[in-house]
Amino acid sequence: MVNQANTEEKVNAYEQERNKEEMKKQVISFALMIVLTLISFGLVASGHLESIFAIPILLMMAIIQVGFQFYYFMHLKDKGHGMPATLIYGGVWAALLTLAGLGVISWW
Amino acid sequence: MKRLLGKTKLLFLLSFIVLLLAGCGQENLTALIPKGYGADSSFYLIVLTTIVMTFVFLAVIIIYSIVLIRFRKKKGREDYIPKQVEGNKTLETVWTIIPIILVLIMAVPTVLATFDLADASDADEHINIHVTGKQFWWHFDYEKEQIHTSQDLYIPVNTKVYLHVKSDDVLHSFWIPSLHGKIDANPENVNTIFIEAWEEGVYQGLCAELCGLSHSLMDFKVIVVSEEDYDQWVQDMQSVNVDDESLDAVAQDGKALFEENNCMNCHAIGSPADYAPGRVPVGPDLTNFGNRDKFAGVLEPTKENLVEWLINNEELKPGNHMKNMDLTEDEAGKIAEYLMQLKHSDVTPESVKD
Amino acid sequence: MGIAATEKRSIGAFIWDYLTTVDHKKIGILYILGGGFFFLLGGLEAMVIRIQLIEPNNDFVSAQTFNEMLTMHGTTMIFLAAMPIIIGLMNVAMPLQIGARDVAFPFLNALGFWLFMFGGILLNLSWFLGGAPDAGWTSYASLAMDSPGHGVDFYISGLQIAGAGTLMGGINFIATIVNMRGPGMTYLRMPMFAWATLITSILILFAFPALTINLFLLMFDRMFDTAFFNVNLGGNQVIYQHLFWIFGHPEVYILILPVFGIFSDVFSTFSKKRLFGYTAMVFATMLIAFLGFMVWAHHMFTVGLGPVANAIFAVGTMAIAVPTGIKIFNWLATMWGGNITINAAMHWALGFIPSFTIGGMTGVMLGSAVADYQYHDTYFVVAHFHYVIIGGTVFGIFAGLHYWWPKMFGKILNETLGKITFWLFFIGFHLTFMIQHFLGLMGMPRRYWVFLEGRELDLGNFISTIGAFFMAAGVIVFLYNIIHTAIKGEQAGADPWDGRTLEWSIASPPPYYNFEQLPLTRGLDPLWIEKTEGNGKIVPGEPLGDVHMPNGSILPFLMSFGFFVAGLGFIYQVDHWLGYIALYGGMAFAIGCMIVRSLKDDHGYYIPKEELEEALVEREAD
Amino acid sequence: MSIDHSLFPETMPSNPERATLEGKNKFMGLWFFLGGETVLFACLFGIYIALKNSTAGGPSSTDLFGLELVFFMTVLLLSSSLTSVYAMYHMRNNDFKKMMLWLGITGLLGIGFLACEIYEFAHYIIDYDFTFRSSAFGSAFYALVGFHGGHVIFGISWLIVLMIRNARRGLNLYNAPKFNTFSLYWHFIDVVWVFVFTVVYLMGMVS
Ligand code: HEA
Ligand code: HEA
Ligand code: HEC
Ligand code: CUA
Ligand SMILES: [Cu+2]
Repeated sequence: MVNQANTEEKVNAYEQERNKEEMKKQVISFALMIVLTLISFGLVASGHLESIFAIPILLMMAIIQVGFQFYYFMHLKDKGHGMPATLIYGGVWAALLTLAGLGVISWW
Repeated sequence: MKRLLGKTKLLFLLSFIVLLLAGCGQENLTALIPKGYGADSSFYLIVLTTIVMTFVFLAVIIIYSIVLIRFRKKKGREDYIPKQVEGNKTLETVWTIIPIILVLIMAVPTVLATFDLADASDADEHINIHVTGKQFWWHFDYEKEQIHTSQDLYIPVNTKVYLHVKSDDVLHSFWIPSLHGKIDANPENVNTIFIEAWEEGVYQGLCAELCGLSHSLMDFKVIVVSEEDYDQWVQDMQSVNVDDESLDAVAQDGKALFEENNCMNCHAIGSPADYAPGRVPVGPDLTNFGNRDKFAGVLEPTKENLVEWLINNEELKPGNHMKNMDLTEDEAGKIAEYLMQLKHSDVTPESVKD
Repeated sequence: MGIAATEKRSIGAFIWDYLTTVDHKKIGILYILGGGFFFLLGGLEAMVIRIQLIEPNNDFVSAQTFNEMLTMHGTTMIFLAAMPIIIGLMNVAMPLQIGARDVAFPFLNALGFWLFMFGGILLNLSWFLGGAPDAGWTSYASLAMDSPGHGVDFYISGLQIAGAGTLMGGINFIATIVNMRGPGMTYLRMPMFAWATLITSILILFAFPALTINLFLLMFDRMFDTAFFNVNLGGNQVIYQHLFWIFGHPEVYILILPVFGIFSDVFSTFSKKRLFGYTAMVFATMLIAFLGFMVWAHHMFTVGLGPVANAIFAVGTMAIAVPTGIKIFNWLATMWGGNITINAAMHWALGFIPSFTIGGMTGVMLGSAVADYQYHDTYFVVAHFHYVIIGGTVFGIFAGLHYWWPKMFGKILNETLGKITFWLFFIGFHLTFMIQHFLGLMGMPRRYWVFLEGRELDLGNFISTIGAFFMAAGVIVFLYNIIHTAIKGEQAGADPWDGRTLEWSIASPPPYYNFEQLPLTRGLDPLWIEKTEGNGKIVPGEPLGDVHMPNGSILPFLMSFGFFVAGLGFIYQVDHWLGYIALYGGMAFAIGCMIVRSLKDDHGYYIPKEELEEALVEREAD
Repeated sequence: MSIDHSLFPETMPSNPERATLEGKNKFMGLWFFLGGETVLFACLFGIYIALKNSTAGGPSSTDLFGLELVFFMTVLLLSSSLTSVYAMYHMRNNDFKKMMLWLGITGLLGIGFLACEIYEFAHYIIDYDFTFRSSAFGSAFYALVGFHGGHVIFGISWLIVLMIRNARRGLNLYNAPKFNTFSLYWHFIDVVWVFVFTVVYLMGMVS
């Protein structure tokens, strides 16, 4: 474990370039997120689909969108994010169980 | 070491003696002498798991004792440094696999029994009783027979009886240890179980979920009678005639007082014409009150107790919802007399006990 | 700052020091003190319960008082005694064990403690302000909503505040372990107690939010007439039960996993052996935590969830026996072939094995759903959980206290008195709770204010009460032991137990910066490795340099006080406008403290290299 | 090492928010907190799903919800997520002014979102007489959406304090982690909103 500031790495031209690259990806993810949102809202607004089909699709859209948030906006894909990812997935796991408990079992 | 073994031995001896002394508890109350289908299913699993667990405990205790005897620090080798063992694959596998097997031995019968007890497909063909828990008493509503009772639940022996349990206020839990395990009385839904008693008798029922001050006094009775007696009892209850009573004079006065003091606002003394499905009165139904095994859950049905109840029920059953009726002792006595003469059937807890 | 510790200080300065401390060791001690105080209180409440039940139809206390006693006993013991003491031990030992100079968030750590303390005080104020909560430690919604007065409101506010503190503690520990392990201290070289701390903290992180939400909902239903649990408006109190146990079951593992860690360290130290199957132990701990989230409904078998749910949860529950069994057998194997010293700490550890095994066994029996229809809400359950909690958690706490006392205070607790405590407590414990298994099956539900005469329950209850007195005697001897040790105890060296882990490589009590130089870890049990393969001294893992330390601060105390006042105001806001003043005033004060904290940069300070050098030289001289 | 954490372009580390131990701790701590928040919101979602049909005769989701406003709110919040990404981008390039600018826009978008939400609630309460006392559905709806709104309020306040405090100081290793933790938190609010609009509004409209 390195505890002190790592001052070796500088913001050099290469870094700047990489940051820009990164930013481009993020703008693309944003565009995709908007598209996903539009699809979701459009689906509901059109009122064509049965809820049995609509709900899984809506949930899929939401999950993909959240994936973009986590992996691109919040950098979960970058290195040094192992532990955050572990705990978020732990949280998601506990969350799913909770949802199962309240959403499914309460409907006996 | 000696001391430790000695003490534990003593302890076990002591617990064992206590066990013998206490036996299995009181008949018709204890879960250890099952007298019905549900209680028997549970008991079977209790015994099965206890046996498996005894085996596990012995295994642990034997290793434990050996360790303590052999590897305790001995004179002359205080400085002995043991080998630093990291682990042992085989051993570790063994004590993973064996518990898995033991768990399976317990899990399979558990699952089977769970589904068995939850099967309510034949409910229509049997007696259906709606059970309502209230602070701090129980109400029973016989669906097909169209009768209400409170506190005393009459059922025929060796017959499946379906109970549909709910609560009218807070959570309660309906428990007849000798006949069936608990089922919660929820305010928002009806839980269905069936009971089947194998022996005639009067069984103790209890409330098992903390429900307020008199949670521990929320007892009820299950009176298991022969089929003929049950039919008789149903007939009696269906043909109660409130006005046509062979009451003595004091009781007649009591009856008048009962009406004057608006006891009926909360208590029904049922003529069958009054039957309303699903109706739960504010206070217990007092039909056939004279034959109660206990009243207010835990009190002996004597006149003194009844008078005491009418004058001072808060003392006897804290937090109960019967308001103080401002009766004189004399009035209360008369009402008590009246209530005690409300014997609408010859099938009674007494008759079963004999 | 950074003055030599020998300087004599006034009482005022001493108290101020503890009020403002952000030193994890001092916070640990505060936690243990606070938790210890509440343990006595909870024990006293237990004694009232047992005295009431000494004979049938007893009227030692009224029904109302009894319900208050049993609610406060359970709540106090779990939230204000067991957990805080455990968190205290973690604070004292874990950073030392992983070779860290500090925790990740010293300020938050202090805040966590003060929130717990003020939450606990708030909860207990209810005794003097019109009655304590009376709906059981579970405070199930329908009854809690029905409960008159403010008792349950105190329960909600108190736990909400204390719970927030616990959550902070949990995040702090995870971040500490993830980021601040010393050089060479890989995850798989951490002592079991550090592992247990990590996993327990994760459990806290995922379990406590459910409690937080649940308490919020209950609060809204009670105070603002919302309808979450109000059946007439479509509410559903079974949701409360789910949320409570989604929190509650992981909670019981929060109570037990840390002491599994303590026992692992104690067994290996006093057997002079490496922990057997270390990796398996780590994974077993993880597995227990993982499964622990999937079994909550075993507390709800009788709710009527249907056979599918009951069957799934029954099997899941039993499955936990497997990883727990792995741990039990690994401990036995650790001792096997060892050279076992049976001192006071080891007494507790040895007492734990059979006691906890019995508790675990009855746990598995409870897991058999259909059998649980009989056990549920009877004294069988009471017996089960006291066997695991006392036979596990409380024994573990005593073992940990004996084990780390010299590290905390520089003195060894008296061994003889320790053993007397153990035997009194151990015998009393089995006397009290063994018989309760049978009482339960014989038809004694739990939370019964009185049991009736003539039900053959008299003798069992009598024995149980006698046992409780033995336990009380044991606790009193322990208290005496503390005083005795403080006055006459023998001075302990840095390493009184011939220890194996890093905390034993530094002075007792440790200097406030823990390590002059962060220690280099070369394997599991680093100190032992140096003892057997090196010169017995830990090799430094960094050059000597200035050491950065955080500044103390009174803000955690003040902030918690603000929340305390707000909590009180919240409770009384329904009765009187003064409540609003307290509510908003307290809130504003707490938020003000927060803003001060975030506006005022606090960069901490540096201990100059020279001072550390001096300390090193001094230590060499000893 | 000195206490002055000022950043100069020559010594700027590539990840200023995680360059110091303190920064690393903050970064980890916030992520762990978010793990806990996940469960917290899951509980609220679970309650909402369990109670959404318990309208007790009052208005139901199909009676209440409309799509336009929610869509607008979603766009606001999603954009604010992007703007905070921009802010972090400029932080990594050590461009303090631009970072502050984008943070300011983030805050404004957040306030816009909040205004819409308040308008929405007022609409339900005034026009439909639909409050958190109306039914279990009402309680669950306001609890879930309101808790999210509360997080937005907290986020905005946090942002304001951060911006005021650091307005004159420029970027350094001491405050970079603080900006970064804020931005992570803000993204998380957005994550939750994605599920709110999906589960509450969209799914509430289809069924
Ligand atoms: C420290 C706290 C703690 C711990 C560790 C446990 C551990 C366990 N508990 Fe317990 N429990 C409580 C505290 C705890 N419990 C509390 C407080 C309550 C009551 C709450 C209330 O209602 O107020 C409760 C209630 C409770 C219930 C609900 C009862 C009811 O209300 O009806 C159940 C049901 O399944 C249960 C099961 C278990 C199981 C299976 C374990 C397992 O983890 C045990 C595992 C251990 C072993 C099994 C022993 C060692 C293993 C071996 C030697 C290997 C071989 C074994 C086998 C093959 C079986 N517990
Ligand atoms: C950490 C948890 C913990 C601990 C350690 C204990 C410890 C004890 N408990 Fe506990 N108990 C619970 C957790 C715990 N309990 C919970 C969660 C419940 C459920 C509550 C509910 O149903 O809601 C419960 C319920 C419960 C009941 C059931 C009540 C009922 O259902 O009606 C009983 C009854 O015997 C009991 C007894 C005891 C006893 C005798 C001890 C003894 O071990 C206590 C020993 C300690 C002492 C005796 C203290 C000695 C101190 C002194 C003598 C004071 C000296 C004072 C000064 C110097 C100031 N407990
Ligand atoms: C406010 C409603 C109310 C009124 C009026 C009322 N009671 Fe009750 N009564 C109750 C309730 C509720 C109980 C059940 C108490 C309990 O066991 O918790 C009860 C119980 C009883 C019992 C015991 C019943 C049993 O089944 O064991 C008797 C007898 C009784 N009441 C008699 C009377 C008489 C006589 C009067 C009139 C003088 C009266 N009550 C007026 C509410 C009322
Ligand atoms: Cu009804 Cu307890
Ligand atoms: Cu559990």
